[in-house]
Order: sequence, then C-alpha cells, then structure tokens
Amino acid sequence: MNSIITYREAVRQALREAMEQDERVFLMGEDVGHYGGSYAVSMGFLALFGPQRIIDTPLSESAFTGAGIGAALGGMRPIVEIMTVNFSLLALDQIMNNAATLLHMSGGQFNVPLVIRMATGGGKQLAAQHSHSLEGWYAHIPGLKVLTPATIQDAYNMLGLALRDPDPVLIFENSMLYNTKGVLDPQIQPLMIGKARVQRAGKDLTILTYGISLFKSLEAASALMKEGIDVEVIDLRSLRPLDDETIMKSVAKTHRVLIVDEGWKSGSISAEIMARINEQAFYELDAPMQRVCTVEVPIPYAAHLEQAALPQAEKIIAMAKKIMEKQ
Amino acid sequence: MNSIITYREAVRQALREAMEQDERVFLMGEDVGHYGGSYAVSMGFLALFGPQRIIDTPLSESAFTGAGIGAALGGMRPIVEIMTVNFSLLALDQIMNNAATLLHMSGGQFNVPLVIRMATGGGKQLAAQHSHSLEGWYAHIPGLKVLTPATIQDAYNMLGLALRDPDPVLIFENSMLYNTKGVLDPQIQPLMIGKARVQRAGKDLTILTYGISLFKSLEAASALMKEGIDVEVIDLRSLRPLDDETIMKSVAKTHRVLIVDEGWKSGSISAEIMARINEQAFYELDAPMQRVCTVEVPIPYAAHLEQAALPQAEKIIAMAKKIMEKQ
Amino acid sequence: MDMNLDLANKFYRQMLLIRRFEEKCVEMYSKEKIRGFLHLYIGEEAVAVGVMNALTSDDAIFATYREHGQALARGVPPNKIMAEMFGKVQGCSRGRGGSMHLFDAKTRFYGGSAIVSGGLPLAVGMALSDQMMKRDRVTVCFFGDGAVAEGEFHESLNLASLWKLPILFICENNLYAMGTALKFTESETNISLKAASYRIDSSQVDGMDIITVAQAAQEAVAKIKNGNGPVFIECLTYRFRAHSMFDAELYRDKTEVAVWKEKDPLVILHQQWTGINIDKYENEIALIIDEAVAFAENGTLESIDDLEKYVYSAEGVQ
Amino acid sequence: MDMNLDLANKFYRQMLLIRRFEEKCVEMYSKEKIRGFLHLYIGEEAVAVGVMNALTSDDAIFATYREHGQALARGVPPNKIMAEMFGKVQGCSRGRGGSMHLFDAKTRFYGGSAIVSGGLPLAVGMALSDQMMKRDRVTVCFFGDGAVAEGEFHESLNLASLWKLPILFICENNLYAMGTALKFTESETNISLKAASYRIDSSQVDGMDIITVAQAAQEAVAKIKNGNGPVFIECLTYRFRAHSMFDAELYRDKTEVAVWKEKDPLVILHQQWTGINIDKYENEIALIIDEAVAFAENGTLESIDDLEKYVYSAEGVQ
Ligand SMILES: Cc1ncc(C[n+]2csc(CCOP(=O)(O)OP(=O)(O)O)c2C)c(N)n1
Ligand SMILES: Cc1ncc(C[n+]2csc(CCOP(=O)(O)OP(=O)(O)O)c2C)c(N)n1
Ligand SMILES: [Mg+2]
Ligand SMILES: [Mg+2]
Repeated sequence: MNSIITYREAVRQALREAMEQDERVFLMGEDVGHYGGSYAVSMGFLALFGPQRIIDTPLSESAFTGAGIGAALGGMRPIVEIMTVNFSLLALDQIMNNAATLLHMSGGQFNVPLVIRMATGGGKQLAAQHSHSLEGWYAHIPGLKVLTPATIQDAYNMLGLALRDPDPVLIFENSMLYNTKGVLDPQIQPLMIGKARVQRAGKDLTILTYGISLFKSLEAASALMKEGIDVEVIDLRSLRPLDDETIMKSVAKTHRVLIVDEGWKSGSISAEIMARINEQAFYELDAPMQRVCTVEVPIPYAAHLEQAALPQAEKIIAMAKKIMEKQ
Repeated sequence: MNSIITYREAVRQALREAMEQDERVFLMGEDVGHYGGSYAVSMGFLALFGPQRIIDTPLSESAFTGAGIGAALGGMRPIVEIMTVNFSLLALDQIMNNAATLLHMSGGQFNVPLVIRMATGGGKQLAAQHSHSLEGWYAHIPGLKVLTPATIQDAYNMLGLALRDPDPVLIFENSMLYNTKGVLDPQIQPLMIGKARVQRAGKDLTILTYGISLFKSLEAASALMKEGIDVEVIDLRSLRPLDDETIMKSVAKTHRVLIVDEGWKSGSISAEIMARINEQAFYELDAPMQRVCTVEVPIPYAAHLEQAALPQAEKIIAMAKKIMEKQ
Repeated sequence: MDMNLDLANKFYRQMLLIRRFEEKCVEMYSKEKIRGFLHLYIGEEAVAVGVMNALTSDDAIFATYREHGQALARGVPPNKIMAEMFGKVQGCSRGRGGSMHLFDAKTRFYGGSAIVSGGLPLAVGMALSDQMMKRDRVTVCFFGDGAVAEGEFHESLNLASLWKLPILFICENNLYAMGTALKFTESETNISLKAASYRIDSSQVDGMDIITVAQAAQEAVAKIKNGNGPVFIECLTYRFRAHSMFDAELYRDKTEVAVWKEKDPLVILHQQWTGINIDKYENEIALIIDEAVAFAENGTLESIDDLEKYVYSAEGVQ
Repeated sequence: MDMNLDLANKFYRQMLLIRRFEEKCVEMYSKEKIRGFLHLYIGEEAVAVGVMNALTSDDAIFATYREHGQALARGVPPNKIMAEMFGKVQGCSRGRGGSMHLFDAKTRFYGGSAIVSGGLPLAVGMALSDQMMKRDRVTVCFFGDGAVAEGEFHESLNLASLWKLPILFICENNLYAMGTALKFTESETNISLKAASYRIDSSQVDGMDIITVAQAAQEAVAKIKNGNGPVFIECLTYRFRAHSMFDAELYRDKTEVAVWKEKDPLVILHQQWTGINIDKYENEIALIIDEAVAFAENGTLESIDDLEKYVYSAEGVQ
C-alpha cells in the first residue's frame, strides 16, 4: 500500500522490517539506542528489540566497525551506523584494509556481509569537520559497494538490497533528506544495486547526479524547460558500481553532459564519470562535459559561505546553459 | 657538484641538510631511529641528531601524526614519517579533519607547516594490505599539497620545498624507487610545487604520469619511438595542485592523451586529469583519452597476479597504439 | 592556592559570564541568529574557570565543540565569540568556525574541535614543541568522558607519559556522551584510574566545586612546570542542558538532573563565599552581553569572493 | 591441565614442526621461491602451540602477519601453507595472501593480518556474534607488544570487557616492535597491567615455557566458557630471528639474543620431559616439510584471467 512518508520514516521502516524478518540483523553504533539515533532513525527501537540487537557503542569508530566485520564473518548481518561520514575517517583502516579485502585476500573463503550506514553532506552550518561528502571518494575502493539513496523509495529499498548482498555495502544518507517526503510503495520490486534511474526524461542535455543534488538538478531542469532546454536527469543511485550502460545510453541521446555532485571537485566521482564517458562515448559528445561540485574548501560555518560552497540550482542552470551554447 | 646517487640517498641527504640548517626540523615516526627507518632512509641519524630530533614513536599513527600537527602549530617544522601509506588510513582523521582544515576553520590564524612522508605503491609482493597507491586519492582533499617525487633530483628537492611551505604537504615516495639511481645536482634551482616537468618531448601523444609510472612510461615511449610514435612524457610531480597549464599546453601540441597512474582506476587521479582536459581542452582532442591504472583488486601476493594488476610498459604501449589508431 | 574573597569574586564573575552568555546564545538560536550545533556548558562552568585560573598567557588551550566556557574564561573577547556564532567576519574565526570552532591566536586558544578526541594529539604535539624548544609553558587539553573510548585518547596519553610532556589533561566527565551514559561505554568508569594506567599522575575531583578544581589545576601546573610530565584531572560534572539544541533528553531522568542542579557551581561558590556581590556582576555582565549581541548584529559578512581564502596560506607566509 | 609424556610429545612435535618449517621457509626465501615479507616465529613456538592446545575445532583464531606458527599449530595443512607462500593456487589463500595472509575456513583460521592491531576489532566482532547466537565458542586473538600502542587495542579491549565477550587475547610480548624496544613505546611496559585497567582478567606468563602457556590458556578458556567475559594473557617471549628478511638487527645486542636463546622453548620442554623422542619427530617432520615443498613446487598459478575474481562474491552467494 502506497503511503507518503519521510525519508527518515522510510529508513526506519526498512530497518524495522529487516530486524523483524531476520534474527541475524542487528544495529550497532553511537547513540542508536537510548538516544534514538542522532537523526532519530532508530527512535524507540531499543524498547522494541532490546539492547542485544540495538547496541549503543562507545565512541570507538574503528573498533565497532571492525566488530561489525567480525560479526559478519561470524554469520550475523550487522548494520553498523557511523553517525556521520566525518567520523568514518577513524574507521577507514577497517573499511579499506579489512572489509574490502578479506574476500580476495582469503582466496574467496571469507565474504563480509556488512552494511554500514552513515549520514553525509553539508548544508546545516556544521562547519569544516562535520560537513564532508565523501561517498564519491569511498567509491574508489574495490571490494565495496556504495549506495546513495535520494528518494523515499530508495531510502526504503536500499537497506534490504544491502542486507541481501554478500559483500560490504556502504549506504550514504544525506542528512538534509531525512525530513523530505515522498511516496513509498513497499511492494515495488526494488531496482538492483548498480542500476541508475532516469528520473526525468529529456533530449537536450543529460544531468548525472545522486543524493541531495538530484533535487537541485530536478529543480534546475524544470527551470531550464521553461527556457526550452529539455534536460534528462539521471539518479545514479549507486556510485560503485556505476551504471555505465544507462549513462552511455543517455549520452548517446542528448550528446551533452552535466554532472552534479556534492563532493569536492578535484578527484570527485564527477571526474570518474567524465573519464568513463570520454572513454566509452567520446564521439557522442557535442560539447565539453561540465560539472557542478562543491568548491574546494573546508566547509565554512557562515550560511552564505556554506551555500556558496555547495552546488545550487542556479549554478546548475548556469552551467547547463553554458553547455548548450557550445556547438 | 653533481653526483650519481640512489633515491634513498637523495632523500637522506635532503633530510640531513634540513636538520642541520634548521633547528626546528625534526623527524618522527615508527622505527626512524634505532632501526634506521624501514627503508633505511634515516640510518645513522639517531646517532647524528639524538633522540630529541629523531623520534621513534610507538605504533600510534593517529596520535603521532596529530602530534606533528600540534608541533607545527607550536612553531616546529616536523617531518612525520608514516612508514607506508597503508598505515596512514589510521591517521586520516588527523590529516583531513585537522591538518587540512585548521587554517581555514580558524579564519587564517593557524597554519600547519607539517611535512608527512610516506612510502607508497605495490610491486614487492606485499599483498592487499601493504600495496596501496593512495596518493591520487589524497589529492582530493583541499588544504593539502601532494607531491610524488620520481627522480633523484626531486627526491632531494621536494623535501626542502615541502619544509618551506607554510601548509601541510604530503610526500609519497614509491618504495620501488629507493634503490634507483640518477644524477643529483644540489645547486639546481628546484622546480616549484605545483609544476609539472616535460620529461621527454614528443609530438604525437602525451603521456601524463608520476612516480614509478614515469619510468614505465619512458620505457614505453622509447619502444614506441621505434615504431614511429613520438611520445611526450610529462612527470606531474605534484598531484595537488595539478599543473593545468603544462598539461593543456602539451595536449594542444599532441592532441592525444594517455594517463598512467598506479592508483585503482575508478576515482583515480587519472580521472581528474581527464575531466580537466575535457573541460579545458576538449576541442584539442583528436581521440578519446585513455588511462592505464591499477586493476581494481586488492593487490594479490603472487608475483604474476600482482604484476598483472599494476601498470606495465606493455600495457602502456598497447594503449598508446590504440589511441593512435583513432582518427 | 590562597582562597580569598577577591578570587571568589573573580571566579563567580567568570562563571556567571559563561552562564548568562550561553543563555543569550539559546535566545539567539531561537531567533535563528545562531545556527548549526550549539553545545552548552551550563552546569560545568567551574571546570573551565577553575582550570584557566592556573594558567599564564603563555600557556595553550585545546578544547572541544563545547568550548564557549573555555574561550570566555581564557579571555577570548565575548564580542568576537558572539560575532563568530552569528557567522560574521568580526568573529574570532571570521565566521568560518561557528560555535564548535572558536579560535584565538592572541590568547593561544587553539579551538574548538568537533571530532571527539581529535584535539588530544594536537595538544600532545604542542607540548612536545614546548619541550623541544625548552619553553616554560603548559598545554591544557579539555575533553569529555566520551573521548575516553576513542583510540586517540589512549595513543595520546601514552605519548604524553612516555615523553614526559608538559601537558594537563582535563576530562570533563559529565556522565554522558550525547545520550549514552558512561556505564554503557566504559568497562572502567573511573576515568582517572584509566589515566593512571599510563603512569600519569591522575586524580578525580568534584567538578562542581570551583575551589577544588582551581586548587587541583594549580597543583597540576606546578608539577608539570617541574618537569614531571603530564597530569590528568577528571572533573566530575554535569551538563544541565541538553547535549545540543536537537536533543529530546530521553536518556536521563528529570530527577537526576534536579539532583545535580543542586550542585550548581555558582550556588555552591556563593554558599562558601557569601560576600560575593552578585548583583554587581549581573549588571556588568548584562552590559557585556548586550554589547556582544550588538557587536555581532552589526558585524559584516565575509565576501563570497573570499570563500577560498585561507584554504592555503597567502604566498610569502612561512 | 594434566601434564604427561603424551602431551609433552605432542607439544614438542608441533613446536618442532614450526621450527623446521620456518627454517625451510628461509631457505626457500633465499631461493626466491618465497617473496614479500617473511616474519619468522622461531623462538616463540611455545605461545601458539600452548594456546591452540586449549581450543576445540569450533573456536576461531585471528592472528598477525607473523602467523605461520599459529596456522601450523591450528592444523592448517603445511602443504597449503607452503603453497601459499609460493604463490600457488593450491595455497590456503589461493596465492593471493602470501606469508602474511594465511586463511583457512576449515580450521576457522581467520588470518593473517598485516595491519598491526587491525585484527583485534574483528576478533571482538566474532566473539560478539557467538554471544548473540549463544554459541559455546571462544575466539582467540594473537597480537604483538607493538599493537598495544594502537588505538584499536584500547577500543577493542574496552568493547570486549564492556560486553563480556568470549574472547581470549594473547599478547606475544617479544620486547620489540620491529626495531623499537617496548620501553621506547609504552609508558607502562607491563602489558598485562594495561589490560587489567579495562577490568579484564589478565596475567603475565613465561611464554618460553609451553607448559605454563598451555596451563594458562586452558584456565582462560574455561573461565571464558563460564561466561565471565574476556581473558588476557601476556606471554613473555622473544624472536630469535630478525623482524623480517630485511632487518639488520642494529637495535639489539647479540648477548641479549644469546641469553634468550638459552630459554629456547624446545630445549626447555625437553629438559623437563627427557623422554621425548626427538629423533622420531625430526624424521617425521623432515618428510612433512619435504612434501610441503614438493606440493608447493608442483602447484599451479592462478590464471591471470581470474585476477578480478573474489573482489566481490559470485552472484547468488548470500
Ligand atoms: C569521532 C566522533 N564521533 C562522534 C561524534 C558525534 N558526537 C558529538 S559530541 C558526542 C558526545 C561526546 O561526549 P563527551 O566526550 O562526553 O562530551 P560532552 O558532549 O559530554 O561534553 C558525539 C558522539 C563526534 N563529534 N566525533
Ligand atoms: C598499523 C601498522 N603500522 C606499522 C606497521 C609496520 N610494522 C609491521 S610489523 C611492525 C612491528 C610490530 O611489532 P609487534 O606488534 O610487537 O609484533 P612482532 O613483529 O614483534 O611480532 C611494524 C611497525 C604495520 N604493519 N601496521
Ligand atoms: Mg560527556
Ligand atoms: Mg613484538
């Protein structure tokens, strides 16, 4: 039955159902229990599932992430919540050197069915140490899958997809999305990991994006339509693997590409997408590809500076027009 | 006076001179003292400079890297040696959240004149946890500078450049290079941070590379010359900042681009360079740009698998020919 | 430490300044003048004020995201702090830091750090530089009970003790890390014992009683200046307010809060030193705070053109 | 534990297997059959063999890059270990792991980890899964004295103690982390005291005496199986060889090495149990090792086409 709910509620519901359906699933992280989750995603779950399955951890990102890997090796289906991506740097050794390597290093003996959820993104005036968007950066690491749910449907579906995956999956939830609303159809067949979705069809220009930037891009697309520019907007959904097929198909249709992404520009996932289009669809391009990313600064506190640093619909519109001017 | 020395000796000499010339300089890291440095770079320095300036640290990558930042704030010029890049993941929080942000976050009050040296790269059959090439990945982070000395001259010069820089500089020394030999002219005016160097002039194709891949690229270029393909090889030297000017100039000359880099392909610095060329020199391109990177696997131990994973002259040659075939 | 009415007055005034300043911050937060995270120090004032009393202007301070108290007690001008939270260029971090990242070179206030435990290694490094340069200085590092579980706590304490660094660790044990009680996060809840296991001179003190804190801090600084290495003080304290402005406080009892409020450091000090002229300070401080708000209001915004300034040092700086 | 000649024979044989196996490895390294890092366990055999004796096949093991001893004592087939070091597909990690990454699902041998302290959190998680699944199992985690300085050591011990997990921590204190002596890296060099500060049942034992180690391990496993939470044993031991094949050993005295060599665990056991039939085992083991080398030599190389296999699980695996 369809319902209109928030992104938070969608993640909550997926979590609750996963825990109800599979005893092996548990949630572990800072403040997921008594506090109810720093973004209130697991509010009330401690009472529902008990402290064995909703585990408040000490501030020990490395050890509890590693413990999630160990528990996955032990047959559980742990969901590790790293409060925000900013703190995941403390757990990077476990993520890159253990979670991502164990299967290969052991010659296929030990897979790691671990799900790590983290909030990501800027926009709340939390300044330089609390506003990173590193999902694209994480997508560099072989052995991991990186999901970025933008829609309510994906916020719900991706957790289940990740839990059914035999390998480590990172889910990045943009913290600005938790209060957004949309339709959830719990019966819908989830779109697989690694598949992008054409969120808006168009013929003049392809915008490739994910997460919060999807909505900025859709807003820009509406505005551009009024000026006669018909934009196709693609929600990448998964940054690793990337859906080359859907990307190239759209490029072959529109011949013009704009990528919108909240990571810092240099070394962003946008660069990787440009590289692939160049490699796979160079002759389809009618103009240089462009990108709108975050300005390369530690995100400042002041609202006007922070907003200036982040991608915005206006920047997307301006860039789209620039692309259309080229012959 | 020119001399022919090893890469190791070049770094040693630069270190020794820096410590002799500036009291504020000290070296800190695991096994830099009694052991003499895991790659023997500081062999004998403990006796020379004493335990106050050649500090054997416990295995505490995060704390001693952070202590380097603190000491830099306190007016010292610390050189932190992280034994290899693989262990730097444990210090990433300090590097990204402190070293890279303090200046901006404090509104310009506190700069961090810290140098971090680390060995990088694969090729020694050290397997998945000891063979990372993450220099390109680090180049994503604003606030840092990322240097990758390939030549003997740069191995010597870059340490001094980094020490004179007011901001945090990461120097990546490919461990396969320590025993290589070349000419050092200590009098030469060092090429600035952020400047690439045309290592071999050519007209048909530009190879952009750095570190160990420079030599594989030069080898490929020689072989290609015999087949009538005249390759320009550029040593990027600095991955952040990148020298767009030198890159675009070469592209405008050759119109064909190959990037060779030891990072994993997706999200590599190669992708960023492709993105920039696409943005800044799209109309100069006569063919799709290509890249030879490391295959996206945790590096395996077995020699034949490891070598198959890493960039090699043969792969570079094959890719160069493929590029030349396009009209 | 010779306790006397002058000192009691000074302590009271500083604590009151923090209290009233933060109450104003809450008001400004409701008015959306201040945004982002806002972590209040109310209830814990005795710790910052007591510790700062032991320092000279040469000493250095590293604090957490809950650092208004430390900044004010250290003498960072209230105007600049308020302007910072308003995001103005006149702020102590030019509006780039906000509540969690107050910085002030003049008073050697090194922030304002929002990664729990992330400041400890920096403080260790600063103390190392003092030792190397043979400077007669102390570095003070504040952190919460939550930081104790982080690996960096352990690594930093070990380094400090091993190298006998001139550093004072102040653990503000307010019993909770966000909504998680200490008993859920530490197998040994006596944090001073944990510190002692690194062979660090360590003690646990009543962090609600400023005289006790000040005394302990003064003795600690004296020991440190004697070259005996680090000292660790665990201050037992309590935050009267929510963790931040987004906290429903479901994890603790109202009665627990009420019991601790009876130990209000301002009240306790006044009970001991009834001669403190509260009214005078209330008036003075009201003026200071009004001025801070006005200063912040009148402040200007950094030009967006300068967004990328300070990512790297200006050329020529060394 | 009832010590008797049978057990002494078993211990001796296992220790001798490790000793001779590793001596062969050195030979194979010189012949360039084995490459990469090679960290020898020679001198420390009593620890692995003594501890493994206390385990059942249900228990799990996490070790370091210096793990040939653990793997052999656990029963990972010598053939597969040698083949692994030769980089052959018949190796216990299909040649992908090498000396530092021996894995074997059958004996629940979870590696082989080359990041110092990186295995501790994994072991904690495994023990957590056992506790959750109410499985009567123990997880054993081996690590060196060097790991103690890492933040992950601290975080992991705290979690294990806090959650009362069924885990046995075995610290192989061989006094050095590469070339850095423990006294240069720890403010408290008694590691068992550090562990005790987490309220973990902790002791320090003579790691050169296998009977002592085996006794301690057996008692520890019994306690753990009683649900009393983790146990920590610090084994005082010594590596007779260099850290790895690239080590000039400038950091320690020849005399120190000589003194420790007098405590050779094989010699000590033989002194206590003179009835051990050394010659028989030498012969048996020589055959085993010859076979292992032959097996490794005859092994085949993974096809390069399969390089990317095992980066992700095959489709359909759950
Ligand atoms: C490494 C890290 N993990 C998580 C957080 C989120 N967080 C912010 S404050 C906090 C609680 C810290 O508690 P404590 O150290 O006791 O300080 P208090 O807030 O009580 O003063 C948490 C979990 C963080 N900022 N940094
Ligand atoms: C995190 C990390 N830092 C550094 C290294 C390099 N390294 C490998 S072994 C070693 C020494 C470890 O000593 P210890 O834990 O005592 O074990 P031992 O080798 O003595 O058995 C070091 C520094 C590493 N592998 N991992
Ligand atoms: Mg607290
Ligand atoms: Mg050791």
